[in-house]
Amino acid sequence: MTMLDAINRTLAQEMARDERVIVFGQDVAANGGVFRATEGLQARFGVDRVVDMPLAEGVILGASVGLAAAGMVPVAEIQFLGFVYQAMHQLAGQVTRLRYRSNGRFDAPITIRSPFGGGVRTPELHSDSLEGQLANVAGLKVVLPSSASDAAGLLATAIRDPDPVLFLEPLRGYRTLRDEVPDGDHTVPFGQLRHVRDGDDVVIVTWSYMVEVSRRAAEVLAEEGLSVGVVDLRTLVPLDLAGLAAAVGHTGRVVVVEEAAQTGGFGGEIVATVVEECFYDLEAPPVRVSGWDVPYPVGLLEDRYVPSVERIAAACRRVLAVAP
Amino acid sequence: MTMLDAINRTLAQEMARDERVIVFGQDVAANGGVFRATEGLQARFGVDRVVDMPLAEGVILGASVGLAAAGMVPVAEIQFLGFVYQAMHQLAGQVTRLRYRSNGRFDAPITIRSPFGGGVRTPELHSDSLEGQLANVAGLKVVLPSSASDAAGLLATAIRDPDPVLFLEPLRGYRTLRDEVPDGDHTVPFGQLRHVRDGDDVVIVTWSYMVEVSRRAAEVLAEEGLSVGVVDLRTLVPLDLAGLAAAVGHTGRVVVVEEAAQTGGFGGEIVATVVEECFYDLEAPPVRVSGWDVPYPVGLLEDRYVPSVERIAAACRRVLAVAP
Amino acid sequence: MVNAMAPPTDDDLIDVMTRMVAARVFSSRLFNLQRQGRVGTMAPIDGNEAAVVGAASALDPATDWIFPQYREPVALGRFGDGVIDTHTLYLLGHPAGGRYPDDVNVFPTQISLAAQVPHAVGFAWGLHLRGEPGVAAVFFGDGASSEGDFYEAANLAGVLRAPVIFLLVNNHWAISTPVSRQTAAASFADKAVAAGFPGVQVDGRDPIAVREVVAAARARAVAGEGPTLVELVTYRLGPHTTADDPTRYVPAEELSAEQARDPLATFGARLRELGLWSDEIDTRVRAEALARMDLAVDRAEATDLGPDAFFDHVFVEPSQRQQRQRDEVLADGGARADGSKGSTWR
Amino acid sequence: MVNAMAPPTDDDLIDVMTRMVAARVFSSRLFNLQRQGRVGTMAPIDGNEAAVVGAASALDPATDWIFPQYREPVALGRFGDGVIDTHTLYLLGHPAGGRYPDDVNVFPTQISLAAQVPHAVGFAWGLHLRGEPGVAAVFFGDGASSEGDFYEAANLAGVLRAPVIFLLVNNHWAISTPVSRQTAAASFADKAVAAGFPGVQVDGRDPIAVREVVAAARARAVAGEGPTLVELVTYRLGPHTTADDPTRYVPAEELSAEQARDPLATFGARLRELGLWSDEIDTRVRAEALARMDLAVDRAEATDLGPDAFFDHVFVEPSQRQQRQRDEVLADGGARADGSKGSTWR
Ligand SMILES: Cc1ncc(C[n+]2csc(CCOP(=O)(O)OP(=O)(O)O)c2C)c(N)n1
Ligand SMILES: Cc1ncc(C[n+]2csc(CCOP(=O)(O)OP(=O)(O)O)c2C)c(N)n1
Ligand SMILES: [Mg+2]
Ligand SMILES: [Mg+2]
Repeated sequence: MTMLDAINRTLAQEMARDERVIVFGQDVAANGGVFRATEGLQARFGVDRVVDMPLAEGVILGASVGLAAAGMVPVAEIQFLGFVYQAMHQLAGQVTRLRYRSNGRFDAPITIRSPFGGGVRTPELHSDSLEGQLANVAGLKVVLPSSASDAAGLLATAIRDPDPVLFLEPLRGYRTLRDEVPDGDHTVPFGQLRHVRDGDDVVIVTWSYMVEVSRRAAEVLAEEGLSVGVVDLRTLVPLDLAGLAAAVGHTGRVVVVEEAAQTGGFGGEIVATVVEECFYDLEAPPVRVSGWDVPYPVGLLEDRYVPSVERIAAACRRVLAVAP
Repeated sequence: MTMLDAINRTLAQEMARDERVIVFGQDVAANGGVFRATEGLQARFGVDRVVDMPLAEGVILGASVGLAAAGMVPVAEIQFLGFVYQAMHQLAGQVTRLRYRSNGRFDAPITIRSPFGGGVRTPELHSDSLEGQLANVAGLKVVLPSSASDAAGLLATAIRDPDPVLFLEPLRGYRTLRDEVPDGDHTVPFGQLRHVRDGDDVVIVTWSYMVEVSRRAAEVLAEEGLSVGVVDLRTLVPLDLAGLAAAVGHTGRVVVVEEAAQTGGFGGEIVATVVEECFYDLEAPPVRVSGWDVPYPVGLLEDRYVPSVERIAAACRRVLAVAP
Repeated sequence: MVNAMAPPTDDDLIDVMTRMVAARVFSSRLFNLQRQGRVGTMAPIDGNEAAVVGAASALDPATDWIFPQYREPVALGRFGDGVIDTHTLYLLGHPAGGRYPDDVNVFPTQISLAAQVPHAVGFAWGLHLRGEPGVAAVFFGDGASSEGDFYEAANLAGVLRAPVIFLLVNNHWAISTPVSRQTAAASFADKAVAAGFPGVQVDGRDPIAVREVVAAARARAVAGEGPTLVELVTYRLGPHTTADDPTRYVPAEELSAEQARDPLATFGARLRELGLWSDEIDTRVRAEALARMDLAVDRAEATDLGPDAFFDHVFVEPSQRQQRQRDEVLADGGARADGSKGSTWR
Repeated sequence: MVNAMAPPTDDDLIDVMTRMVAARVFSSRLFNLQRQGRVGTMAPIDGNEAAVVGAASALDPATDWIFPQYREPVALGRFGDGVIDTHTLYLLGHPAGGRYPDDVNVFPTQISLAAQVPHAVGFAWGLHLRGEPGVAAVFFGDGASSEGDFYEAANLAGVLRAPVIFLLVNNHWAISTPVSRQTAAASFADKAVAAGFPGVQVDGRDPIAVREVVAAARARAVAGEGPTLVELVTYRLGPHTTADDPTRYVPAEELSAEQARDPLATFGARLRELGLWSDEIDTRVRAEALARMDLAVDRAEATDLGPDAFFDHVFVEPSQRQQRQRDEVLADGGARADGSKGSTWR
């Protein structure tokens, strides 16, 4: 099934499993969400559990804090990640600090779903990759599936998790990423990366839709006789330190790929972590492939902004050209 | 003079130099700012140019966009950096994109001053170091002086700069950092780091108040016979790539110090940049010293959160213990 | 409300109707171009024409400034013939689409809801500080009115008595969210009470009623009496955007009742009664609008675009890193994202 | 407003006065402790006692919840004797200061202005969904009312008809910013118009008037009739906080006129007239409050604190990296920031 269907099905399953789960956001009810991720939920679970909110991201996340403290399990939708900025004070100052501020009195089992990422010609602010900025917000788990199966399993884990989880859905992958999703109670733990493709010469470390683009780059390189691994981090927080060290240790060469602007993006964190965890395994300096240091561009320019198969492949060749 | 006096004097000088400069924020007028950074400005420049705003950070930065487009030179104050979250949509979505969105029609000569950083027992959210998150916002220059002289020179540059500048003032340094400030038209260019202390064994790369703590750590280590350099980046965006490579190249060993939480902080960017710029000069893996991955803590715990002389010195010793 | 503007002449009435028809034609044509994959997602104007054209007709394009949301630009021709060219570039996804001609007092299209409201207030404040004569007029929707940005900006405008007009277009929907889920306030005009200045509700389907109310608001602003909130009440007759399927949520009876009140039809009928409009005029105006739209598309598609254009206007002086990145883009020539799709346009 | 609560008995009146006096005593003592460096920055309550105690007296501590800003906790003893212990820990900078006892329905102190308002609305919504009987009552200042959070939350509460009471304490100042620069609205109560529910202004210096208005608001909320905004009008008689110098901006005549209306004095005089208060009672109440405050300080200073406590409640299960960091803190033992200063306290 598609990633979108996987998300929709998981939301329904979790709502059926736990009656404290409440889904709300902009246009999630009758409209089923602008991408149909919440399609059919209001009809099935009623107007009290699937709720269209007034158009204000701040109070969507702000109300989550109160709902959680009152014993509900909020699953909030931010229609596009770029508009989480409107709610940044509630996300970074409140949602992520409810347990901390109350010294453990209140749980914050809040899931925030939001689509993001480029490649589909949106107007501005709809495509921005903000995960690097948000991963620095202590108290927030940052989860980014790259397959339908992971979307289902990670979303179930997110909703059941007692802590705030930002669950980021790649716009480009909603209908294009398709794979089998296990039936029944399928969960995927946080903090365990996924080996998407094995390879001995270089490993690409990435997440979300860039996993797909990197996989294609690895295939292109395979035709040139190069053995390229692809690792999907799945969750940036918590980060799978041991898994990352093992993956990079295996090849000694690593390319880190992300969509966000380079400066201050999470790619820097990955390189720094790699250097900390396995400096002596490195046979070449790690290379980052990312967006440029500009705001996410308008439609006609985005193909030159989002990392492409060609740029990723070129980076791998560059890393491989370095003598050990 | 103190850093606070340097800031106050520079604001007055720039207001006198350019009548388009307007200073506004919370409590900046009669009260002269809660730290007295804007003391005396309203009396001297009048009620139209030094303005107390209603208590809403969003519209403080949002109005800056309109003021700039109308030909003014806004100098906005956010009373504490933690409350810039309330205005994040205007900062990251609007202020930093005015020129970009208008394809060059409107300049955005907006300076946003804000105190931040720990060590003075504030309530929560007053001490948070958010520069790593904000440096990933393309279109924003991020400037962090660590001396009175730099505060004066960098602030003058910021106000005259045609682009948005986030000017971050270390709470702990307002009255404790004192040094001579040149008379007359004193500016310090962006993108040029400062060698605070020369050293041949290891270099500490840092910014803002951590420069002072690192300097003390270097002095402690000097007593042990170790030669430790300290470099103040001054501006994270633009970053002095060449200066950084030269400084690290000289010692081959580097410790990066910042106050923010480790994961996703700007320290990761620095390590990644160092690795990109001078991997083969490295004699040991770079080490980060930072806050922990928790929200900035309450007063009784902050001394165990903010990097200390001891932790920085220990990190330097660790880096030096590695055989080349 | 005082009569702040001379009653409309016949020419004024014809001009308003002409612009309303042109707006609909532009919008419909762009809608079809989106369907053909030649422009990106767009938000049709159907139902808002009278509100936008009527409001613009009360403003002075030489001194006043308009801060649009995203639905209005097709109807802002009074502020400059080039508006439609820029808007077409915007929908193409060309960076020049954010820059109206230098003599056109229109701010770039805003997609982040209500974010333009504080800009308008700041701009009005700046006009006042610089002793310039104009006013700032900011359009935003019933949905956008729920954002903190609107309230914060209105509150500031009240304190500063800034020369700004808040043009709240209540078209009854924010995508699929009806006004009943948007607010419990008795009216959107009432929200002005919270900021301490007048709020007026006007039939946004009647461009002349709108013109009068906005003219009065403008007169207040110019006289230093401060802001006004004008709620322009109308109904969204089309989908939210080309990506929307309103049959999922708009009650069919409600829509057909509203279609009978289509401002184009009702105002057109009025002008016909006055002998100012006819089938011939209508046909000619539509043909001219279509030709103008085609010209805008041709111009837009012919507008140059460097592969590295996104570096042009981030900073005045690019950073060292941006410079390197730019070199990489230029060296790279034509690398495309994942090879799976080209430009939307064509 | 209907009379939603029985008129206060003599005992009620004495209880209210007792809590008002205790609040002032707690606050003054904490102020002095800050001056001695034993607690951190604090915001004295002087002038707000009647507003806070009066409002709390209309609520049911067993079912209702209070969402405070930062100035109220010294006056919330009705919600639990332990409130002052927690608040003292808060001012000491101890993490336990964010956790009121489990049987005390008070949310942690909020320092990010107005951020608690959406929490209260979400909480009230949750109470309703879970079929629980209480209401949420949220305190915030005239300054905080300018934040988008307040308006967005009020608007949502109106749409949901959530059982919430907005307690806007207008003490005429937000640090140095007077209400005249905060809003042009005719009153703060008027801001409720924007959200479609009643707004009431009440003399916040008269605890019984406050009690009646809040009781009526509570009755509405419980009856499912939705929210009420109550503007509690009073005047800040002290500095904003221990870090503030109000002589820079508070007009001296204004302050002395207001001092004559000090709620402690005026309500005290009323009770004396009724024979319910006397110098002896006053002395005893003050002495008891002082003793209670000293106990709170002793308890707070004796409260354990691990060097790694900040890792306790970020995530339920710490991440691998947090675990390593925690180990480093524990291995490190007692490393202090820059060695230049110890704890504020002592
Ligand atoms: C801050 C923000 N949140 C969400 C969106 C997504 N969105 C785009 S249009 C829209 C509805 C807007 O409704 P309204 O303001 O009434 O304007 P209308 O479309 O009716 O003209 C939404 C939710 C957005 N663009 N910006
Ligand atoms: C979001 C935010 N912005 C700024 C501040 C700094 N600040 C603390 S108190 C205060 C004034 C608050 O005034 P008001 O809401 O009237 O409450 P009062 O202090 O009068 O009780 C300000 C500006 C803050 N704490 N939070
Ligand atoms: Mg609408
Ligand atoms: Mg106040």
